[in-house]
Amino acid sequence: MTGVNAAGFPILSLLTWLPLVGGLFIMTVRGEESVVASNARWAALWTSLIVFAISLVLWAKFDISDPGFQFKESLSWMPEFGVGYRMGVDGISVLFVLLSTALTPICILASWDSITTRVREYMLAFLVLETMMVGMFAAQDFIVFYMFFEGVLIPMFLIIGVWGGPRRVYASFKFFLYTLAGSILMLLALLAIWYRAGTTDLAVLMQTPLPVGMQFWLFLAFFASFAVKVPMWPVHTWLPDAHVEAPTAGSVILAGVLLKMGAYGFFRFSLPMLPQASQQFAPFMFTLGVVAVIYTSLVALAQTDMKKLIAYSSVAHMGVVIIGIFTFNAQGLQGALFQMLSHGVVSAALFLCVGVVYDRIHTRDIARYGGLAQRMPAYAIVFMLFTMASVGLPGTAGFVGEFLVLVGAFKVSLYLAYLGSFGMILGAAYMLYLYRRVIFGVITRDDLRGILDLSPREVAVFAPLILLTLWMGIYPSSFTQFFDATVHAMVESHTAALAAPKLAGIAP
Amino acid sequence: MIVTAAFYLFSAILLGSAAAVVTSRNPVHSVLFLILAFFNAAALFLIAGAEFLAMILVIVYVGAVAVLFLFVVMMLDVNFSQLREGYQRYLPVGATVGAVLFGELLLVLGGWQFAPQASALRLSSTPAGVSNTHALGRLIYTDYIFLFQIAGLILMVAMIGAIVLTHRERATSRRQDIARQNARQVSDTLEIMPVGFRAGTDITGIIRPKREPEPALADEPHTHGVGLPGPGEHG
Amino acid sequence: MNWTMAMPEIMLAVCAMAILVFGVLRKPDPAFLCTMLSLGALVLAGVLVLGSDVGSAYRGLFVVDGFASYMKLLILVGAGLSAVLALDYNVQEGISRFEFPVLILLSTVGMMVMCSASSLMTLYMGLELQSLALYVLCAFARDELRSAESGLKFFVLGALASGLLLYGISLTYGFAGTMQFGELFRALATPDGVSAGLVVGMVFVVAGLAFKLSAVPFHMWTPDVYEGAPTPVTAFMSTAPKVAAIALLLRALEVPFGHITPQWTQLIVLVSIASMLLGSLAAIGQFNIKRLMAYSSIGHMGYALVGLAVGTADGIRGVLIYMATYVFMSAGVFACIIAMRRRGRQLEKIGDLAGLARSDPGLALAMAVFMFSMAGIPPFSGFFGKLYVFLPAVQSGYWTLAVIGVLTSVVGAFYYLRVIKVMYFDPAEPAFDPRPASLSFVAGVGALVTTLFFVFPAPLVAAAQQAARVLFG
Amino acid sequence: MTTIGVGHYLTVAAILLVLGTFGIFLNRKNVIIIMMSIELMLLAVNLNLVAFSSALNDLAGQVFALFVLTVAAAEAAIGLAIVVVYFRNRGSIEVEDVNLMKG
Repeated sequence: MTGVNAAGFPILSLLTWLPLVGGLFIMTVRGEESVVASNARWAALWTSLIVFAISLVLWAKFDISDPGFQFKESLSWMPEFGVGYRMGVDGISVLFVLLSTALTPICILASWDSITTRVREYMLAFLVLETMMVGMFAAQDFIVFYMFFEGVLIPMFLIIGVWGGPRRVYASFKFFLYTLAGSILMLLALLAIWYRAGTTDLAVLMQTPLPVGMQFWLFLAFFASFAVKVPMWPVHTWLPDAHVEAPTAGSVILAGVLLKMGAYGFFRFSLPMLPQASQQFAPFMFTLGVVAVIYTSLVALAQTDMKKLIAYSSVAHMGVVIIGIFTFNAQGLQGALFQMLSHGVVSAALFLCVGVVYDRIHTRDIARYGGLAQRMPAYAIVFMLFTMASVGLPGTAGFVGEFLVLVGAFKVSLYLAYLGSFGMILGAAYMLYLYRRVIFGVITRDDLRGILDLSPREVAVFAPLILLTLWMGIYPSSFTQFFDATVHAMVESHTAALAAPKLAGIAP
Repeated sequence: MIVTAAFYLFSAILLGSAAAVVTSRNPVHSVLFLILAFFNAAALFLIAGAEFLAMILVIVYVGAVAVLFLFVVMMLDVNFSQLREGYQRYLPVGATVGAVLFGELLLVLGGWQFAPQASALRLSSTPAGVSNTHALGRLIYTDYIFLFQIAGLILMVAMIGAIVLTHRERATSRRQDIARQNARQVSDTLEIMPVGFRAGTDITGIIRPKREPEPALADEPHTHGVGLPGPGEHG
Repeated sequence: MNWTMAMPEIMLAVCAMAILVFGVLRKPDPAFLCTMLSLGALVLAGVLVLGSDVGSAYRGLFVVDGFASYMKLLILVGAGLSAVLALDYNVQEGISRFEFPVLILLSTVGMMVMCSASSLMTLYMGLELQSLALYVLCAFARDELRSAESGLKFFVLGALASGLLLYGISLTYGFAGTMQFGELFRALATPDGVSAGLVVGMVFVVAGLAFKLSAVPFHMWTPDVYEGAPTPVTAFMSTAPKVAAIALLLRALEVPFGHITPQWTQLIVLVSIASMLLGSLAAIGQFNIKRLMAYSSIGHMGYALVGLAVGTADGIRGVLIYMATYVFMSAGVFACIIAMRRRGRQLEKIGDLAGLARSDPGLALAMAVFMFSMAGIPPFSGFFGKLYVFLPAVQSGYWTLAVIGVLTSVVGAFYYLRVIKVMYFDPAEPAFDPRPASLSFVAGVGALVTTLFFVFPAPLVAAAQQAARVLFG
Repeated sequence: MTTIGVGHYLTVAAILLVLGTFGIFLNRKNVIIIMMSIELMLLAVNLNLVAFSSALNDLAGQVFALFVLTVAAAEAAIGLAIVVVYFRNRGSIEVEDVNLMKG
C-alpha cells in the first residue's frame, strides 16, 4: 500500500467502505421483526453519522490552494491493464463526497417511520448506496469509477422496486435499463481510452491528448452515459417515473446525489480529456440545456403530482448546470458546480417536504391540498424557504449558482444568457404556483383539518438543510473556495489545449 | 484389373444397401441392409489393405452392433408404418441438403492432394514384412496405449449406462443370494427321522424336507442386505 | 515414454472404477458414500494437476502445460460442485444411485483428456468419453419422460455432431497427413496457402465443437436438454463440459490451425455474434428458469468466444477468466434453482421465486448476486469477465464485437433483472422447503467467489495469463 | 478403367456420408433409423481413414479407425438404451411428437 495523503491514513477508503461494514453488521442482526427494524435503523444512523463526521475531517484538512488530487491512495489491483485502486479528491469532488455523506443520515432519518417493511434490507441498501456514491466521487481510476458508477444502480433499483409506489416495477426497470444502456457505452469509450493511454489513472489520462477524430466518438459515448444520468432532455423520461415511484428518501438521494453523477462525469471526463470535442459539441449541449430549462419548466407547470413537478424542476436545474459546464469559463464552471451543490441540498429538501405531507395524507396530488399554512405554519415556512431557494432568490443557495452560470453564459453568447434567464423565470412561475396551491387558500378537505405540523424528528431532518441553504446563499465563498483553484486550473488547461489544437490533435 | 472390378462391385452394393437403409419401409429390413453395407465396407477395407479392420468390422459390427439394433427393433413393439408419415414431407429438404453437401464435398475432394510434407509427417508407417494385424497390435499397445485405455473407459461408460438406464431389479425376479446359501445349515434342509425297523414309506409317509416358507413377494426388499435376516429364519 | 504425465486422469479413472466396484458390492446403494469418495477423488486429482510437470507424453498425443492445468482445475471445480448439488436432489427425486458420481467422474476424465489433447485422436476420444457419460446422466431420471426425452435429443444431436467432427478430422488427416497438433501446424505452414480440403475439415471440426459449446447455430438442443435433464446434471452440463469444449476449441484453433487464423476468425466472429444475439433475445420470452439459463449459457459462450475471435494472448486470457467466473456463477445459480422445492415438488417456473426475498433472504441475495453478475454489473465477477474479454477486442480493433456484446448485455440485463424483480418486488408465495446444507454450500461458495472476485483478481488473472501464453509458445 | 486410388475411396465415403445425412432428414420420426444413419456416417469416416491410411502408408489412420469403431459400438449401446428408456416412458419412439418441450 502506498497510501500518501494529508490525513496520514487512507481516509477516503475509510469513508467509502465504512458504510458497507455497517451494512454487513446490519445483516447479522437477528431477532423479532420490530427489534431488528429498530436496531437496523439505529445502526444505519450511527454508521452514516460517523461517516459524516469523518468526512468533516476531509473538509477541514483539504488544502484549497492545491488544484490537484489530494488524500491520494493507490493500490495495485489489475496491474496488467494499468488499472489500480486509486482514490483521491480534488476541489470538484470533495464537496460531493461531503454532500453524499451529509444526505445519507438525513435520508435514513427521513425514512425512520415511513418505512415499516423490510427495514433491515432498506437500511442495508442505503448504506451500500453510500459506499457506491462516495467511492464514485473519490475514484481516481477509470475502472474504479465505473465500478461504483454502475454499482449505484443495484441498491437504487432495489430501493425503487421494493419500497416504491404502485408502478415501481416499471419505474425501476426503466431507471436501470436507461442508465445501464448509457453507461455501458461509456464502458466502450473507457476501453478505447485505455487502449490509447495504456492506463486508467485519471491523473495521467487528463494529461494524455487524444486525437480529435477519436474525441468525437468518445464524447458521444460519454454523452450517452452522462446525459441519461443528468438527465438531459430528451433522455430524461426515466426521472419523473423514478421519482414518483421511489420512496421519499429514494427521491432525496436520487435528486441530491445521483443526478450529480452525470454532471460530475462531464466535469471529470468530457471537459479535461476531450477539450476539442467539448468545444465542438458546446452549441449542441447549449441547445439541449436551454431546451431542458424551458421545455421541462413548461411541462412542470402542467403537473398535478407534486413529486413529478419537482422532478421536472430537477431536469430544468440540471439543464442550467449543463449550460454552465460548457461555457468553459471560470464563472460558468463555478456556477455549475455551485448549482449542483445547491440543487443537491434544495431539491433533496423539496422532496422531503413532499414526503412530510405524503406521510400524513398519502397522496401527492396537488389538488388534494390547499391551506396548509393554517394548520402547519412551521412547515409552510420551511417549504417557502426551499421554494425560494429553488427559484433562485438572492440570499439562498439557488441564487449564487444560477447567477454565476448566467454570467458565464453571457460571456459566451447573449442569446444563451437570455434564454437561460427566461427558463429561470419560468422556474419561478411553477414553483410559486405549486407553493400557492399547496400552502395557501382555504382548507376544504376534512383530513387536512386534523393535519399535524412538523414533528421533532422532521425538524431535525430539515434543520441542517435550512442551515446549509442559507449558508450557501449568504456566504458562498466558503464553498466556492474549495473548487476555485481546480476550476481555474481546468479553464487554463482547456484554453491551452484549444490554443494548440493542431499539436494535440495531430498526435497520432 | 480384378481389384478395380471388385472395388466397383463392393462400392455399388455398399452404396445401394446404404440407400436402402435410409429408405426402406421396415426397420428390420433397414438393419439387414446395414449388415450388408458393413460386409461390403469390410471388403473395401480389405482392398485397401486393412485386413484387421475388415475382420473387426464384420465381427464387432455385424456380430454385436447390428444384432443389437435388430434386437431393439424387434423388442420395441412399434407401429412402424406411422413413422414413415413424414417421408414425403422431408424428401425435398433432405434431397437438397444432401445434394449440396455432396457437391461441396466433390469440389473439395476434386482438388485433393497431400500436403507437401505429408509423407515426412507419417506417424507410424507399416514396417516391412509384418502383417497388418501384427503391426496394428504393436502400435495399439505401445504408442496408442493411452487412447486404448480411454477406449476401454468409453466401453465401460457404455456398459454402466446401459445397465443404469435399462436394468430393473424386479421383486418377482429370483436372484441368487449367496449369503443365504452360505448360511444354510444341514438341519434347515435335512431332517433325520428315526425310522422304525421294517417301517416302509407306507408307514412314515413321504418325508419331505422341511419347507422353507416362501417370503411374500411384496415384502421382499429390492436388495438383500447382508445383515438382513434370511427369510428362512422367520419360520 | 513418460506415462506419469497423465497421472491425474489415470488416478481419477482408477478411483472411478474403485468406487464402481465398491458401489456394486456394497448394499444398500451407497450413493452418499460414493459421492463423498468421488469428491475426494476430484480433490486428489486437483492436487495432482497442481503438482504436474509440463511436457508431452504418449508420442505427442497428450500434452500437459499451464493451459491444460488451468482448464482442468476449473473442470474439477465444476464437477465437484455439481456432484455436491446432486447429493440431496437425487435422494429427493428417487434417483439416488451410486453410478451417478461414477459417471460424473468418468465424464470428468474425458474432459481432462480434452484439455490435454494434442492430437485430433485424443481430442475425439476425450470428447466421446465426456459426451457418452453425459448422455447417460441426462436420461438418469429414467422414469421421467422429460429426462428420457432430453437424453434422447442430446444423444441424437450429439452423435450427429461428433459424426461431423469426425469427418472433419478424417479430412484433415488425409490432407495434412498427420493428426498431431504440432505437426499439423508445421504441415499447414505452406507459403502457397492451404488446400480447400483442410479448411473444410477445420470447419467440420469447429462445427462439432461449437455443438458441444452450444454456440449458435448449433444450439438447438440446449434449451430442451437443459430443461429435461435432472437439475444437477444441467448444472454439470453448464459448467465443466463448457470449459472443456472451450479448452479444446482454443487449443485446436490456436495450435494446429494457427496459420489459417483469418479463415477461422471469421467463423468464430459470426458464431460469437449470433450466440450473443440469440442468447439475449430468445431468453426474454422464457418462463422456465432452466430454459432461461440455457439461453443465458448460449449468450455467455458468445461472450467468451469474443476473446477467441480476437485471437491474441490477451483475448485468450479473457476467455479463461470468463470461464472461471462463469463456472462459479453457473453452479451457484443451479444451487438456487435446486432449492426451489415446495412440499417435495421441484419447481422450475420463474414465477415460483416470487417473494423469495421475504421467505428466504439469504437465497434471494445469492440469486440476486448471480443475476447481477451474469448481467455484467460491477462489482461482481461477471463484469470483470466481460471486461477482460472486451478490452482485447477493442485493442485489436474488433469494435463490432465489442459494441454488439455491450448492447446485448443490456438486453440480457433485462431478463436477469426480471428474476430479481420476481424475487424482490412480487408478493410473497409460501416459503420453499428448508434447503439442504449441500445447496447452501454451493450457493455460498458461488456467491462469495462472485462477490469477492474484484478484491483479489490478481491470482486468477496471473494464472490465466500464464495459461494463455502457453498457446502462443 | 483406371486403377483404384484414394479419390475413389473418398468419393464412396462422401456419398455414404451424404446418404447418412439424407437419412436423418428423411426419417425425422424414427430414432432407430436415425441412429443407423449415424452409423453410416461413421462408416464413411472409417472408409476415409482407411483410404488415407493406406495412401499415406501410415497406420495411424487405421488405429484411429479402430477406436472409432469402438466408440461407435459404445455409442450404439447407449443410444439404444436411451431409446428403450424413452419407449418405456412414452410407448413410442417418434421423435417428432416431442411436445413436452418446445424446440
